[in-house]
Amino acid sequence: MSVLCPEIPTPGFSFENCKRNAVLETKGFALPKAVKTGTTIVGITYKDGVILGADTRATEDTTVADKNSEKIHYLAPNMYCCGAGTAADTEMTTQMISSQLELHKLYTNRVARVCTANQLLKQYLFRYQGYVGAALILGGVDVEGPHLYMIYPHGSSDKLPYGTMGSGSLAAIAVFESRWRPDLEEQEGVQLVRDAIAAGIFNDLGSGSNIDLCVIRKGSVDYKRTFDEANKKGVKQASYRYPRGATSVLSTRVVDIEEVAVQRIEPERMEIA
Amino acid sequence: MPMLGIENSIMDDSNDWRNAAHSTGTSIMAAEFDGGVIIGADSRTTTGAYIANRVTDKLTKVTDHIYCCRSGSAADTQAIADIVSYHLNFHGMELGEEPLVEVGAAIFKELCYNYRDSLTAGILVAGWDKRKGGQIYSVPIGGMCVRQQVSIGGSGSSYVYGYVDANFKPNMSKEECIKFVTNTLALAMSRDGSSGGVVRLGILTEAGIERKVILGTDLPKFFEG
Amino acid sequence: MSILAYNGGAMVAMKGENCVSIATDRRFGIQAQTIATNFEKVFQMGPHLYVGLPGLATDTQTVMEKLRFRKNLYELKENRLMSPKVFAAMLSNLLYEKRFGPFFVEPVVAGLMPKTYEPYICNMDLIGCINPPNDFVVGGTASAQLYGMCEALWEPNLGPEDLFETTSQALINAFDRDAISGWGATVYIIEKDKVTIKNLKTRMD
Amino acid sequence: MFDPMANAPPLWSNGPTPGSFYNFPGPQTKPNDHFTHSQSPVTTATSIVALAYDKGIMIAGDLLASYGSLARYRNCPRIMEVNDNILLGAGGDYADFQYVKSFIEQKIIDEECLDDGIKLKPKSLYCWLTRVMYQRRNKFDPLWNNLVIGGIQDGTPFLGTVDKLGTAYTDRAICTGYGAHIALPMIRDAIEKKAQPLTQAEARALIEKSLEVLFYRDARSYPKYQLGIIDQDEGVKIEGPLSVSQNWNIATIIKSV
Amino acid sequence: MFATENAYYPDYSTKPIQHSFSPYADNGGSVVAIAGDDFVVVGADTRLSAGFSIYTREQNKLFPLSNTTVLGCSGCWCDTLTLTRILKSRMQMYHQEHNKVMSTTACAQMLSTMLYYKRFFPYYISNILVGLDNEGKGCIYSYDPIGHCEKTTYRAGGSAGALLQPLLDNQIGQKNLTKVSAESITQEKALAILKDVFISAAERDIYTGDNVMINIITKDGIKEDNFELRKD
Amino acid sequence: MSLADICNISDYDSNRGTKNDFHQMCTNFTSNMSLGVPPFANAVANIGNMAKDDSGRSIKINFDHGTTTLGFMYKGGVVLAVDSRATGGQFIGSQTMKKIVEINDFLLGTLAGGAADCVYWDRVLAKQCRMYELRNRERISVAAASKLMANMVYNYKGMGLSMGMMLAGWDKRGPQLYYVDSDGTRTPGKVFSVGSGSIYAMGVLDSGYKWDLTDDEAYDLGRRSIYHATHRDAYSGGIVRVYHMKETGWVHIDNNDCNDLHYKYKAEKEDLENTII
Repeated sequence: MSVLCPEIPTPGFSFENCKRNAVLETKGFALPKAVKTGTTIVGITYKDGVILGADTRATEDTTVADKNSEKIHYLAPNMYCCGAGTAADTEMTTQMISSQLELHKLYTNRVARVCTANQLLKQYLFRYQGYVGAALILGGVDVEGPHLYMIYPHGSSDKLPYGTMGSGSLAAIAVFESRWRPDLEEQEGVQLVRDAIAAGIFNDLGSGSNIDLCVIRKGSVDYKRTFDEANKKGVKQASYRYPRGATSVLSTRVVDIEEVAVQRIEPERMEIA
Repeated sequence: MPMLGIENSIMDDSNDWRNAAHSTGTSIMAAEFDGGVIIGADSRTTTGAYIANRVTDKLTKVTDHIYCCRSGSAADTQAIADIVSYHLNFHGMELGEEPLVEVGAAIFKELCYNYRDSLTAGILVAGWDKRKGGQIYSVPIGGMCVRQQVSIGGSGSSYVYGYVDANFKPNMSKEECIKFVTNTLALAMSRDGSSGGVVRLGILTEAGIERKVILGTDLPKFFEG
Repeated sequence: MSILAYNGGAMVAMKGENCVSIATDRRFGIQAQTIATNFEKVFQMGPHLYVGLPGLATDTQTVMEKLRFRKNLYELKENRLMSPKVFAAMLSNLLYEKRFGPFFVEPVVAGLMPKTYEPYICNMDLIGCINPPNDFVVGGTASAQLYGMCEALWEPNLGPEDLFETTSQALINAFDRDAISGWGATVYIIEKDKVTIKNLKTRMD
Repeated sequence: MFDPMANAPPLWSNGPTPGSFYNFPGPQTKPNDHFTHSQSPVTTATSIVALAYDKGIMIAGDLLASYGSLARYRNCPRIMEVNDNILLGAGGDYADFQYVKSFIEQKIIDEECLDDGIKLKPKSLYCWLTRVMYQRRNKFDPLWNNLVIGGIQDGTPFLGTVDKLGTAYTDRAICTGYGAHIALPMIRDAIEKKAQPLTQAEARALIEKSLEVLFYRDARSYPKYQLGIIDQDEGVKIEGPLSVSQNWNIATIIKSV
Repeated sequence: MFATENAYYPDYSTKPIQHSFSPYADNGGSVVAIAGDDFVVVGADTRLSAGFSIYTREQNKLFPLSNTTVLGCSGCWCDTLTLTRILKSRMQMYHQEHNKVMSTTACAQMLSTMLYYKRFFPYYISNILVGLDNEGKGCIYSYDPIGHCEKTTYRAGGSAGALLQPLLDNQIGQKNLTKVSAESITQEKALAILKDVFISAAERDIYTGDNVMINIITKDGIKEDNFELRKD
Repeated sequence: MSLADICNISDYDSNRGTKNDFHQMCTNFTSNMSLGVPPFANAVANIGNMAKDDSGRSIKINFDHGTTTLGFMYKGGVVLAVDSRATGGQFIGSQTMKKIVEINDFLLGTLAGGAADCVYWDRVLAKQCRMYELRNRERISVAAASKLMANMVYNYKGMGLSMGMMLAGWDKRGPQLYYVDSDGTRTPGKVFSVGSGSIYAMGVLDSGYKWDLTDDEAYDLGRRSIYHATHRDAYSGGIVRVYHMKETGWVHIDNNDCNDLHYKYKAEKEDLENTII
């Protein structure tokens, strides 16, 4: 690679900044934390399929970074996956596995099985030994019926009829432990999942905002984004619109835009002096 | 870099589930009897003091006649079991006959030894083959491998070594041995906070495996003071 | 002290009716010392597309160069403009590539989608987790203050003039309570047919 | 340039350094630096679950004292009848609980000796324990306990808690340890769903269910517990040891991964 | 049974976990106060929390010290309990010794001195003392943990302090506005802004929520009010 | 006689040590110089290191601190100029802090460093000075006052106090200016600038300082120096306050918002450039 001609990036992680960042840390500059999904995510199996649920709050330290974050990720037409942990990790991991599953489907010409997705996910996570911080609940329906897997960041997984993860998992598991039973009807299952997420939202400060649900049956999926708005923003007493000219301006420049297909950026002239 | 859902130091006991790794603090055991081996395990998986899974199956199939009991890091042992299963089944196909238990144990040992610094895995390999009948190999952390007539492992095992020494007899009948394994595990589970739940058993004989579950409420009771 | 605060800087982007705004402060400091008050942190990436890169100044510039390179390559290959959404995805991937040794920038993207001219804004954390809300995004060292301001001030369907006032007031008042950002501000209001760039009169201490 | 140490020294000790970030009272760079203290909990008890119902208070706690992960002592009661008006439940270090217990008993004896016909009230005990815990915290020698105080004061149920720092608050339902994460959400939900206060039977059912779930999910819990009830009509009583009901049927539908 | 002890797998060590003791807890909460010509309003949320869990949703964090003085506290709750208790008894002693109620200004100075006593092991509290001064005007004193005190006319403190302060600067202090109105703030406007800033805070600060307790202090005494916030 | 007397229980609480809680918690009411002793060694390092509480929340104890101050003697007396920003961590806690403490009519103290530290000890000093006046029927000399201050804070040396202050006054020997800091340093001088912005202020101050300044020039020099410090230093800002210590006591000259000063000086500079061209 030449400095003058930057290379086209190779796939995979790049570690070129690691050394610099480690040095910075030793100099007393704390490395920032990435956005976490403090999260309550849950999943259950019911009579005909799987129901996944998630709250929608993403936190950065103690502030809410995203009030309506989407935590139920698409994997394949018959499979979805809830993610907790470092937000970017769950997003990217599921995206990557999703594309692998799509390829798998094209190679084999049949619907991918849930256990395949489980194996792909856990092997990927195990490779990074917990450094990719994704805790996942994988749910789907395949030829063998409904399946639900809990996948932990270090790369272990459990197959269970119901389970919860994230910081609100304890509040949510209490709901399942006291009310789950085999052969739930869909309506009961949806209510149960809603209540479990609500328990997380109201009792765990890392979880909040709305409830997302995803019902996966054989042959059909019902993704209910904002199934329930557990908390509404308070109604403001006044409007804080400013009169025009409230802000003092030093200078103004207006750039008109013409319709252009591609804007060419002129190369900067090389300094040769 | 952000440490991945693992906060640094959190001191309160009731918050330790946030940072601890997922592990099978466990009671596992295997015992030879007349005609095969019996393997058994509790069903608790913990992160800190939180029970992440109360009905775990720690008896993992490797081949039809070889099973392993896992203790230690759930991720490590699951990955090892997957890899060994792959190798052993491949080996079986090449040979055209059921692989030997000894071979299975050797592969476990090889992996555990080579990656001893990065793995936390204590495994009991048990199975039945035509040449030596029922066998048990213990592959503890560090990656040694030794054949034993009866073997226990996991965090709960330290409470029941005495019981095992006092009560194990070679060539027990199947019923006797089931009772012995159940009692041992029940005793370990009642003393070890990291073990508990139900007892899962597997009886490996020439015919393959026979699985049993003894629910938490049906476990034998001992003195509780 | 977080390394993201080493040079200081605050940024905000808001959605309006058929327009978006992105505003930034102008300070470049080294820790508590103000070096310059005309530092660029918002860059034009297309006629309707702007990206702000608050954080460590060295990474601001590196990431900007890398982005420009990739964006130009895309435009050469595809012979069409990059939409804000695609741009955000590209930026996200660029950052996630460095998952284990990240760039210390928390980008803010603002723009109008080509053809529909629908407003698009998003921000992401330093490893590229995209957050595309339908009201406003913030970044930089005064983000707590900005969150408080924007939550109260933002309302739907602001026209370009109102959007300018709201964005400017949110930014100025927020960084007036942050020691290491401020020293002037620039606001970009992006509309279908023009971009208005205004420099604001602010406190310089 | 990134090295603050390479810059000039501070203008005076603990003062600002020109051009550098200044954090007063001190740099917060080492996240792990905590005070270490010789005392730390050794033999510990887990959650306490307590709630107020229409006519009284119910406090439950299991009988186990763990030594690390070893279930060491399985008959350690930790619900205490202070007088016929007050119940005290404790989680955390068992030795510290015994110390607290002994001096509460001493206090009761002292009061009896005064013979003035005035009984210790729950709020007074709650307030006094708050002071004791806070003073020990100030000496960096905390009593490693979560105390839950329940009783009847002036005809209404009172329920309060104090932790090892002296953080004290009252509420209709209080759970400590893992109970705060697992049982409290269930109890809060039940209380909020019902407009009127719970009856004794409902409260008991709720506590039984909470302890069952706690037993499933807390590795330091035990299926035998004591239940302390203080009721306006029935007075104070401690029941037990009672058994937690269990259901392990889902174990049979799990198959290996 | 493992011979070695692995820090990652505490299950395999029967020894109790070694704890280190931190004397502080952050129990969250925010306080906002706005003063006018003849009144002062102060509000505090009622959520008491620790870590990621909520201790109680109904904790009043406003402490009336006299008919014209109210203290709002957020931060370490055990310190707050102690501080307010000492403060109240000091007020009582003053009353008994001087046969008059301590004025807000005197109380403000006393609080500062009391906080400074713990200079080397500070109370971890963000205090806002409000009341009516000797002329009956609303006044607000805000403190840092060791007792640096400043008199203002509006102030936000606690976990969402940084979120709310700029908004008050702008809306009440009329900072950075070209057209400034000379009118002083009315009680209705103060209350409306107070509510709105809490609504904003509850959206973004996870430690602020549940309910807001408001005290309105006028020459007629203290009036209480409250309104609901989001509960998540 | 109650049972308690027979049993010889005089105060049943005494053996558990909760007695006199609130007297113990504010002994500095009566004895100003006795502060609470922390139950741990090395208070300065340890308080800063309490980064997390037991449930994992970060503990951010931030004390307000303020910064740029300057003072110089010239033929007309002593001029003190200060900014008015108080910062807690990165957050600007106040833009209107008063960094000059009027100890009495002939004594002014400036404060830089920990705001609470400076204000408290200035207050104690004010009391001591008043006591001195009552005892000796004359005003305390600035030298003596500064020595008192230095001695008081020296008792707490190494415990984490942070203060850099100037004491300006006018006594029998004429105008006086002393610098005292929390290390126990006490030194008289003509020109001081204290605080994190002091290096910037010092640059302007030195280039414009001479003994024969007129009053207005002196005020402007002080104002300008502080303004330039506020522009460069993140921890300084707000209002520039100028005080003048005269033979007749101190006079508060004026307060100027940095914002106005900036645009005023900028306009002046532009005018100047235009005239040169």
